This record gives sequence, C-alpha cells and structure tokens, in this order.
Amino acid sequence: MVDLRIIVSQDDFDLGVEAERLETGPDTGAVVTFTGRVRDVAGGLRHMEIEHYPGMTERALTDIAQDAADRWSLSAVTVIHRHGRLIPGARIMMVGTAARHRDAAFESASFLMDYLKSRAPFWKKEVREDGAEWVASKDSDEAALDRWV
Amino acid sequence: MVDLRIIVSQDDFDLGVEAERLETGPDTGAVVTFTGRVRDVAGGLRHMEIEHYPGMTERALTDIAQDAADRWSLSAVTVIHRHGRLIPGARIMMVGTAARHRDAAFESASFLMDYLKSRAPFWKKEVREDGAEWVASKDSDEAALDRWV
Amino acid sequence: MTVQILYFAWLRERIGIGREDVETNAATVADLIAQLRAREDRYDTAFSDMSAVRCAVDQVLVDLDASLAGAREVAFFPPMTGG
Amino acid sequence: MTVQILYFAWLRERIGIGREDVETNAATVADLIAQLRAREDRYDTAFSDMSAVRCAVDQVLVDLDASLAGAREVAFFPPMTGG
Repeated sequence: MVDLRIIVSQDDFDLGVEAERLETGPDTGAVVTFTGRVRDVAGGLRHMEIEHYPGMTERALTDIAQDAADRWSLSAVTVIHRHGRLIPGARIMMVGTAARHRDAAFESASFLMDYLKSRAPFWKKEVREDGAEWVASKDSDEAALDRWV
Repeated sequence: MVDLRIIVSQDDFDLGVEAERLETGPDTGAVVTFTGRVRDVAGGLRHMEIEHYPGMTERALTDIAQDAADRWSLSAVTVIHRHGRLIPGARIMMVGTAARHRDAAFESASFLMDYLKSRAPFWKKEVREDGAEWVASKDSDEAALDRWV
Repeated sequence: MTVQILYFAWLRERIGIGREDVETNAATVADLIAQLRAREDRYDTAFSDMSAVRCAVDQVLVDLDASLAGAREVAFFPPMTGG
Repeated sequence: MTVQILYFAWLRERIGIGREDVETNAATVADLIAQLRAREDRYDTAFSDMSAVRCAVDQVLVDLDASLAGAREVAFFPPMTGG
C-alpha cells in the first residue's frame, strides 16, 4: 500500500520531518524531494498571493499523487502546497517520492511537478511595490506535460 | 558564487538541516534532494560495509559537484556520502541542488547521482547471514552516464 | 436547473464576485458562457479571450464543449500556475 | 622509481594488503600490472580479469594504457558502486 500525504495549507512545513516520513519500509532505497520557493526575480516583490479552489485542490492533488504511485510503484508520496500570502524566500510547496530505485523516485517527482504546474487549481499573484499582477502561465509548462503521455 | 558542501563521513546527516542550507539567496526557486538508503532486498542482510578511497573521494566529489554547478548555474550543491558499517534502513548518501528553476535542480541532481554511482571511489559489500559479497556494478549504471556526455 | 458558479483569479476580479447561483438551461459549458456574456459587460469582458479560460464541472477539469447534464458546481478560471 | 600502490575492495582482499611501496621501471599502468602479476600467484589471480579492474594515478581515474611518468600513487580497484 502506498502512503499518500496531501496537505493544502497556509502554514509552512518542515522538510526534514517530511523527508523522514518518506523513508518507510525495508524496500525504500530512494527518496527525492522537490521544494519550491518564492523568488524575487526583478526586485521589488512585496509578496506572492496564492489563490486556490478549496475542495477541488485536494482532489486534484490526491489524483495526481495516486497516479504517480501506480505508475512508478512508489511506497510513499507527499504533496504539500501552501496558499495565501508568501514573502520572498518562503517555501511555496514540496513534493516527495519514495521508491526502490533512483530513476523511479526522480521521474515521479518530476512528473508530479509538471502536473502541479498546470493541472492543480492554484493561481499566483505577484504583489509588487508598483502594483499587482497575476503570474501568466507558460507554454513551456504546458509542453512539459507531453513527455508523460 | 556557488556554495559547495562535500562531506565524506561515517556519521548520519540531518536532511532537514541540509535542505535548509540549500535554500540560499533570493534567486533560488527550486531545491531538489535525493537520499539513498540501505535496502534489504532479499532478506537476511546484516549490514552494508562501504569502503572508500580517502583523499580521492573528496576530490572526485568536489569535481563532480563543481561540474554540475557550472553546467546548470546552481547556487548551491551538497554531496554527502557515508562509509563504514550501515544497517538496513540507514541513510547511505544524499545529493542536494539549488537552482532558479525546477528543470535545472532535477537534472543536476540526477546527473550527480549517475556520476556517484560509477565514478566516485566507493565500494559496497553486503554482509548477510550466509556470507559476505561485494556488490557488483551494473551495466545500466555505466550506461546512465551516456546521457550527460 | 440551478448551478453554483465559481470564479477564480482574474476572472473573479473582473466579474467582481467569487460565486453565484445561476438559473440556466444551458446544455454545455460553452452555452453557459454565452448566457453569462449576454447578461452584462463585465461578464462579456471577462470571457472575451476564451483561450485564457479553463473550466471545471463538479471539480473535474473539462473542455468548454463539455455537457452540463447533472452539473451542480461549475468553476471558471485562467490557466493554472501552481508549483 | 618508487610508487605507492593502493588496493581496494576485493582486489585488496585477494592480494591481502591495502598498500605497498613498489620499485618499478614500468612506463604505463599496464606494464606495472604485468610486473605485479609476475611476482606471485595472488597478484596474478587478482588481475586475471582486467575488464573488472579500474585504476587511478595520483587520485585521478585513468585508462590502463596511461603513462606512469611522475606518478607517486597508483590505486587499483573494481568498478565503483557508490550512491
């Protein structure tokens, strides 16, 4: 049985604790984590505002996680995504995967990220000193999904 | 300047602390960690004995880390590899990469792992209830290097 | 039938509300959008570039030609930017 | 010249020592191996399958036809199995 851990919250998370949770069972040889942070690319970013679709978000993340678990025979999957107001440097989200071998752990984490980017109902708004703007979706993020079809 | 952290030690490490160290600077948007653990595949594994080549090991790991940092413009790279006696479930090693974007963080971590597997001077011996055996290198590990040429 | 409609991100901002109940006979998502656009300028403007609109029916992503048969909750939003 | 030779993993176990100083005129790694194999059976056995032997000269991986000019430390070991 795969251990799915899905969290959608305003709160920060402890990556060490999360990674340790993924190290389950005698047959887990490889754990990969990805953590995303708020970058102040151009300077002048006050904060990022992350909106989501309560209900659908948890559902979409669970579906994506289960899909990854089935596809790569994972022993554990963690997906955490924050919402609300996040200052530069703050953690936005993480995914973590536990598998027998490194390839499965790397590929499934990469797959989860690609799906999170354009299939999970989150929207980012950058609040800058000179105004606020919704982050535009990238064609490259949509294209990244093609490699998993 | 890239922040390289190379550790070769018998001691365990704290993944949470290591991951936090990688979250440096306003321009780091993506952190990937890989952790490898001792698996008891067939049952009956007493422990793993990891031998290394003191001096060359640190040098090889530093070269590999610097290479990754240059190639993917990383802001930080961590490579930790343990040696000595490790029981099933124990952490063997980790790599961590910090980059602007997810692709660079994922690819460079995967690159580091492929190099560690067959270019860093470590040798694993499985000590089982019914005897001890050096782990054989895999053709697939050697082949994995081809994609980075 | 009555469906609850949800708006997110800049669609929510342009229309000025996050949710509303709408009485409709629309057979598809596209029909529902046409009905909304006919109501008021703010809807017409919000839906003017359909390539920038995504839709979920009962919390599942669908194409704009999807049926509304049995739908209770319809959400409109721009392309997602999570991660 | 005198070079320090190091052995690791099963090469170390088969030869029975981890390091030794060897007086040699070998021009290449392959020449040095030939000299070692001629010494004693345990060396001959350890180096019998050269496809399973890797070498580092002064802590840098090299091919078996590499020169030993200026070499101070030569290490022999099986394919690495880190990670």
